[in-house]
Amino acid sequence: MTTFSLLLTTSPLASQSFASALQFCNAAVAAGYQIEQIFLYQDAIFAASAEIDLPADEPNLSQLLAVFCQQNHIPLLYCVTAAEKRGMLDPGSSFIGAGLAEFAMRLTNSKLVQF
Amino acid sequence: MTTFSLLLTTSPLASQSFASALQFCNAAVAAGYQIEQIFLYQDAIFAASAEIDLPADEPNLSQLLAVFCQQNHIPLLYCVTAAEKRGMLDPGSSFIGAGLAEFAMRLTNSKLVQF
Amino acid sequence: MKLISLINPEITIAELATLCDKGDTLLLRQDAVYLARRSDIRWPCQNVTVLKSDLEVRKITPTTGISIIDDAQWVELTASATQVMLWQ
Amino acid sequence: MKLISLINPEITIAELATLCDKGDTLLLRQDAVYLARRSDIRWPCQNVTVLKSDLEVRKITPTTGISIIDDAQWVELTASATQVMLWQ
Amino acid sequence: MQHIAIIQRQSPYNSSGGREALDLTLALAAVEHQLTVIFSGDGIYQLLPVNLNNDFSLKRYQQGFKLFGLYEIEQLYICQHSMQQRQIQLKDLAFAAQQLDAIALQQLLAKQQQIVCI
Amino acid sequence: MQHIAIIQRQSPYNSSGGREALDLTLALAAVEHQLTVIFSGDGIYQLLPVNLNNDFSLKRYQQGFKLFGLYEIEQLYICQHSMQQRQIQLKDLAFAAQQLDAIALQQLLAKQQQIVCI
Repeated sequence: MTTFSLLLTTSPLASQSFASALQFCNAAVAAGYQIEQIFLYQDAIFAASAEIDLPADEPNLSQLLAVFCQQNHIPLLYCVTAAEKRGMLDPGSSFIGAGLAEFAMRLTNSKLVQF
Repeated sequence: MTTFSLLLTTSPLASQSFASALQFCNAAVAAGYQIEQIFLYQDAIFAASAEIDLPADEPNLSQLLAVFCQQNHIPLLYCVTAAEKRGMLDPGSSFIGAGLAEFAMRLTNSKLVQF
Repeated sequence: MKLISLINPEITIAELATLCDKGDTLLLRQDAVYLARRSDIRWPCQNVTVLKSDLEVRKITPTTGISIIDDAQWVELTASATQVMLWQ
Repeated sequence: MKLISLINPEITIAELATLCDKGDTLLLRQDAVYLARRSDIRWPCQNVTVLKSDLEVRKITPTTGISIIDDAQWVELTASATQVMLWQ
Repeated sequence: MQHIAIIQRQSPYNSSGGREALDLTLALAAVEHQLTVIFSGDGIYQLLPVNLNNDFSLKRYQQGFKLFGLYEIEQLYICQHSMQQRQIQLKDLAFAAQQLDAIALQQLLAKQQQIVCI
Repeated sequence: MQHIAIIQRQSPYNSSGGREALDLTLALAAVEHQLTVIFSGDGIYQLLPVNLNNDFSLKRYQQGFKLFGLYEIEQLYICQHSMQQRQIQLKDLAFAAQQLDAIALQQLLAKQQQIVCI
């Protein structure tokens, strides 16, 4: 059965991409598929800090995604190189810093879906 | 003589906008113009945190802009509402958090240039 | 069969056409579902589908020839496609 | 005279044309200077200018009819325009 | 007090542009600037209906357009060319604004002191 | 090991896309994936010359294209349609790649296992 890798590249506030990725993951897990990784690249890395400090009335897609990944044991990774270029320090959230090499290796046995 | 207000909306890494704004400011100040404010809105607010922690080999436009504003006594403001929506806490940099109302009031006697 | 997702209503069909086969499937999602209203677009693929939830939140009725799929079908299409591509 | 800056080479001239007068000035800056190479674009304004520093870093020679301005002239144009607008 | 035009060019959920341009519009109107809002290009999709009853995890910020009256923002326009190109008619819109052709839009912009394009 | 195509669609300095797509390409090649890079749309502007001698405060990352050989990335292509539309000829490019028409591009993509579009 297919295993998916997800790649996100836009910031959680910018667009519907985080919501769509979560929607896809829910349906994929419900249908019995495995998810190898969710990898945040480019501006998507800002989700790692957005998880922590959003106002209460703001939809917190970063947090929803983090909770989903925790419950389903899915590695939720953000690219440390992309984060460095943006001056984002490890915010100590449930997102895990990883290199592009880790993304590349995890890709090997999975099918990439870009959001 | 005209006084300018500058509005930036994209993140410093995303595009050439910070570099262009700085280039415009340099030429404007050299020609004797006043700059009322530089206001960072939408993803441009990420400059406030990027100023501090970029790798040494990365062009630091946020810092260059901050130094320029300090030397020329130009208010360098970032929108606190836009920052909150993105989960960015005050990074304690030389960028000053301000509301959209402050931008709106400072606009009154100046000419807006968007970057 | 490539599965190509469109998420933006900006029309770049001419460029997209260079990259897609007649037999590929286009999936309109997110704000690209606004394109499902239009009858004047000459899609470069035979199969054009649109995601149900994205249609519903925007209260759109797709034009004839565009089929509607739900989340489960989206996952199946993705799993069965030979390549998956996001057009952005 | 409105001063309208283009910073992106994406062609949205038809939409831009609805917002700009013949007498306005278009300024090509940043990656929009790539458009200065092209002779096939029908600009919606009579005055089309391009920023010298952005041309030089991209090693571009503009087509005839497009004038080159430096930073000081950019500031003067901005100060003298009745409206300043960024097309993005 | 200045005459300021905000040009809304982004579709509603492909960027934060639409929502943050609205915030900006209201904030500028609140300090007595005279606002004009122009929906152009994919920005006109912001005026189409949004379903309030189903599951959707982004803010349906278009509800905020109802605040225009409260802020005395009455100059609301749509680019006719953009409407035609997208096969959208006035009756399709959930939030009404006046359609203008290119000449009327140019005249409108000529009356402004500031223009913001998002 | 997989066959992966990266489609470069952004102009060089209007977004971080070009630069970060390059980083991604090299990282994927470093762990033995077979990379194909396709420049399409405004992405072909990345292949035009950059002046290394004047003042410019962004990274001229296009120098990194020279690393393709080192990483054994030899499948470098340009969309012919995009070139023609932008009046760009092969002799204008600072970095060479092979022009392909629509049919050849489609055949190329059909051979891939993964496609990333930035």
